[in-house]
Amino acid sequence: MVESLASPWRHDFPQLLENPQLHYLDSAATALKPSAVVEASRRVLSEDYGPIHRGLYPAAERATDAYEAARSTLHRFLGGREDDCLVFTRSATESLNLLAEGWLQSVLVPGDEVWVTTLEHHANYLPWKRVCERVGATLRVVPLNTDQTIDATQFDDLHPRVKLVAITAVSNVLGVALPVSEIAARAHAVGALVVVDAAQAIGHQRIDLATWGCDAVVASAHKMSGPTGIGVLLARRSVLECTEPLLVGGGMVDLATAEQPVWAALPSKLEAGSPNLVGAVAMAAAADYLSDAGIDRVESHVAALTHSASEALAQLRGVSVLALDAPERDHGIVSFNLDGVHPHDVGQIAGELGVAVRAGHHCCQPLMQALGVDATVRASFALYNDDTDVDALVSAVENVIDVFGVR
Amino acid sequence: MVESLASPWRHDFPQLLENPQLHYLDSAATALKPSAVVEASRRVLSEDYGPIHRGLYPAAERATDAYEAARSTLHRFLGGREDDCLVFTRSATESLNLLAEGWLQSVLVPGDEVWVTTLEHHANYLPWKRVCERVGATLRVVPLNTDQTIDATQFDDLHPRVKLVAITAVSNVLGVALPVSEIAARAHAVGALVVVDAAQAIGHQRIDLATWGCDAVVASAHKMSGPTGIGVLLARRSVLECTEPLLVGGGMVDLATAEQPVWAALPSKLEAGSPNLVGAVAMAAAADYLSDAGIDRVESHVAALTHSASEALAQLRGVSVLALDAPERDHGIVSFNLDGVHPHDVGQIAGELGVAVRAGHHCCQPLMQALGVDATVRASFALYNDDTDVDALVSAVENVIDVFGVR
Amino acid sequence: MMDKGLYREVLLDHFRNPRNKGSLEEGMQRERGSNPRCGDDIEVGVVQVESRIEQIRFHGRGCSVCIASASMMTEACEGAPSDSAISLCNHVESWVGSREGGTVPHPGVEALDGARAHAARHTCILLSWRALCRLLTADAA
Amino acid sequence: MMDKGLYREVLLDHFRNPRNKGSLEEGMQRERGSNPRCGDDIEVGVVQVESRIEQIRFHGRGCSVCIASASMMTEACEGAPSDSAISLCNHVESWVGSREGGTVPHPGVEALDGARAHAARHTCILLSWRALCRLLTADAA
Ligand SMILES: Cc1ncc(COP(=O)(O)O)c(C=O)c1O
Ligand SMILES: Cc1ncc(COP(=O)(O)O)c(C=O)c1O
Repeated sequence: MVESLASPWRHDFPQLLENPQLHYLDSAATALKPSAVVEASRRVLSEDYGPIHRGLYPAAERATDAYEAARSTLHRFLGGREDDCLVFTRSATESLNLLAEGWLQSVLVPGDEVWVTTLEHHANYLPWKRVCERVGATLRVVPLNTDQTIDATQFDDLHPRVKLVAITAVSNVLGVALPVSEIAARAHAVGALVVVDAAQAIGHQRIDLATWGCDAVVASAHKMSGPTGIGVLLARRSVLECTEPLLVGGGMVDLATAEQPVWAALPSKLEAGSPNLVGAVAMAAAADYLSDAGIDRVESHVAALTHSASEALAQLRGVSVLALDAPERDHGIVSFNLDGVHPHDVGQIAGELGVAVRAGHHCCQPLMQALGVDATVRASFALYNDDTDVDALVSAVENVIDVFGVR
Repeated sequence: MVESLASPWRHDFPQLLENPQLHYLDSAATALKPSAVVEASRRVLSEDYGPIHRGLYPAAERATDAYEAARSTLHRFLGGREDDCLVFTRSATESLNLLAEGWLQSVLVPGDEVWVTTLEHHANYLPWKRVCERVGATLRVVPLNTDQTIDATQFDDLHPRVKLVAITAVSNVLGVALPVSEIAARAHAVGALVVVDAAQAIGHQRIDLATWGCDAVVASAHKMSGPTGIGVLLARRSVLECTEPLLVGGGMVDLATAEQPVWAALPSKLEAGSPNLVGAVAMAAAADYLSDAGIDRVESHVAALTHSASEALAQLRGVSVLALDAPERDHGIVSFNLDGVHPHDVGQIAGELGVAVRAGHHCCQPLMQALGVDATVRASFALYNDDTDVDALVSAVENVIDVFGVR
Repeated sequence: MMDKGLYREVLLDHFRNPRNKGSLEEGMQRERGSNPRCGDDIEVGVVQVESRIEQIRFHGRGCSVCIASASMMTEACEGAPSDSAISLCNHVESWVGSREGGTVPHPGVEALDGARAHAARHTCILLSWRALCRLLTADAA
Repeated sequence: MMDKGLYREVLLDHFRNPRNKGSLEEGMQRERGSNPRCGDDIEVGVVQVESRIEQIRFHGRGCSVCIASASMMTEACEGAPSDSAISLCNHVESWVGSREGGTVPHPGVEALDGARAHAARHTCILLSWRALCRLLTADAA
């Protein structure tokens, strides 16, 4: 029985309607936007705009309400508990840096450890590395196991000196998912906190902080078909209470003239400067769009596409698909290499044929090193993709094979 | 001779067209958006969207070009020199924190000084204060002089231990402009760097880093009728070369696996994470809009409105307009207080009458302390305001005087 | 217009002629509430006798909403059992937080209905109530 | 399609059969160019005699554009006076940077025209040229 790979959501994406010849397979870098997000953004910019906080007139009150409603929407979308608090940041990257500089820095002592995995994005690696080095703590990188995944047993040796485990929900290179709950259980057993990088997972699977039992989750709007320039940090209030602000300035201080300034209550303390109203509203619109689409339906559509593409690519001469035999691997991403052809050349030729894929290290140099490659070609899928995109990808790679005479 | 206070630009602002009864006098908090900005934002979200940097297909190349074109537009708009470099940040607040944490922190030694003025916004005060305290340096706050302004002679005692002078171009409470070039000359004479906070000035007067002869300027898009969630730091390349990144992650590193990671070249080094394409393009559209309007025409329109409002308010029973006798005072802002009535009450009643003004400390607690008030009422003007707004403001204040029986 | 709005006569009257406002007497239990963001700063003082509020006063400065609310509070609580006063404080807190609907916690605070619609004024309304609540709760503990 | 695009036959030929590629000999002046972002890594070696490039070779790895460009470079520079080679490097740098238009710096690099239209490939094209330029300039100084 053949599963249908048509996308019921494709027509919601104006850029695809305008460019029927575009096969956009780079959603892991950044996702296209549905009309609902475009329209939400237009509306708040041109009709409902106003300043946030302490405004005493209707436009300001409406803006404040819209901003706080966006916060609640995203809190719910990410499975936040009552004692969690959602902070708007500029990106997943800022969210992770905020936790590293503001929280980790003050809890680590020399000799402590922080654990990450080999497949972390630079954003979930460099911030921790920098703080560990400053403090004299150890950053331990959990290696890939033989099927190119990470499994929970690799966290069996966690011990009480480990203060933090920071893991991605889904690898942005291999498309494999990590057993987040199991890892979290092991971490909590030794008293370590768990931060989940959901930047990659957020566009096509359920993020559920409560069920995962983790302490914090970060994500960016642009990867879930929301706007650029905004992200979130959703974390236990108790963690954020002892997080020093990365940015100081307006809005985050109650008493600036005191010798020791008195910071405002959460979440304001961690949101210095004029809040990003437009971004928050449009990000919430993206969450609503995905909820309406049905995140579980989206997940299985994306999984089916990923599976189909991996299988087809693996048949081609000279192609090696990464993590092909891994369980839990169809999370929207296929990375592969072609014998004797640099990924840049594959990406460029595919691009000339209207197939948008990415070639490079995908901000995962530690993983590239572990895999023994400089770069990979990555095709990534979102809810708006369908079987024509898979076919176009396969025939573009066939074309590269031709041009370069791969044997 | 009566100058016309009609606004030739009002009809470009959809929110005003939709709400003819709205008298928006809170542009110093955040400015309304012209259709050109709304449209630029719609277009990039729904037609020209793509990832930035190293994309090998047309949509990615167009996105990268658009992002870099926005950078050039803003570089020019702010009067950047050839050896300046423009970094996109999330806001003026982030720009200042980046300079404080990334640059100042590494150049200050105990006993050094940083000079700011009494009328700085918390964003141009707290970041420096925090770093000075950490390092054991002194933050000196130049006091207001008797006409409630700051003048260049107050910088006559600058000395070689002063490493930085951070001043606002225009006070967001008093609407007075500082003599930036004169202060910069004095600072440079002792070897101090000069950072200008143009957050408030940017909407209605020419920002010209080159003519000012300063070393860095910061601003936010939302105060110049651009989008929320994006700002800039334009600074000498030599300063940014020795600025450590505030955020580390993707895009800002050439070699992450090295013991000592190798940062990318400027500006990427200081732009960790997926760039804010939509914000950059829409911010550039705002700059283009202001340039097309003619920034000098905008400046005189706004000055005329400010002047007219101050004069009229000063006539009312119980009203005291701040800095009324200051020279260089009509830069879009009038702050005032009403005898025996809390600014909140003035703001609220005005709001109910359709006049949007702000009441509070305006993130300037040091200034409030110096003025001996807890808060002020602030009316602020932008290019879309006209004489009907001034009239509505005056009659709203008259109404408050009535309600509260001010004598 | 002003009649239906925030600034009803009752509220303005409490602001112009606040009840039980003035310096606190020696021996009163005191609690301060301050909001540096807008400069509101109030101190509440009570005398409790046999778990009843025998006397209650306040002093300080703030906007009309802040002063009127404190004034109404003193009227509503004077003579009340301390635990009823705590309940009232909590009820006012939730009634204000909900912005509209719900039952008015006490006839004497009905005039705050216009103000609670505005989230930006919640701190002004609640400053004195929260101070009183802290005072009575700490005392009961 | 491929004929007009980046991957013209000439370029592919230089990639498949790179000229002057192989290990560098003892005594050659060497300079490395590497771009960790895409893993391109090249080393250029020259022998200068009386300010002329007597011999030039390269080795390393990279994408087709990177390898083909290095190959073209060796052909264009072999036998050239060192200062002309520096000029050529600079001309290639600016020709590539401008993405379109301008005069082709040397007939032997014309096939790079399709690649220079793509900003993302500029580093690939220029890696070897920049290494050569550094080598010759350092030597001249
Ligand atoms: C003078 C001044 N500086 C800095 C800022 C901070 O700008 P933002 O909140 O956009 O970061 C503002 C506005 O809030 C301001 O008026
Ligand atoms: C797994 C993962 N983590 C973090 C990030 C960083 O996200 P951003 O660049 O939006 O901050 C990305 C995407 O670039 C990612 O794929």
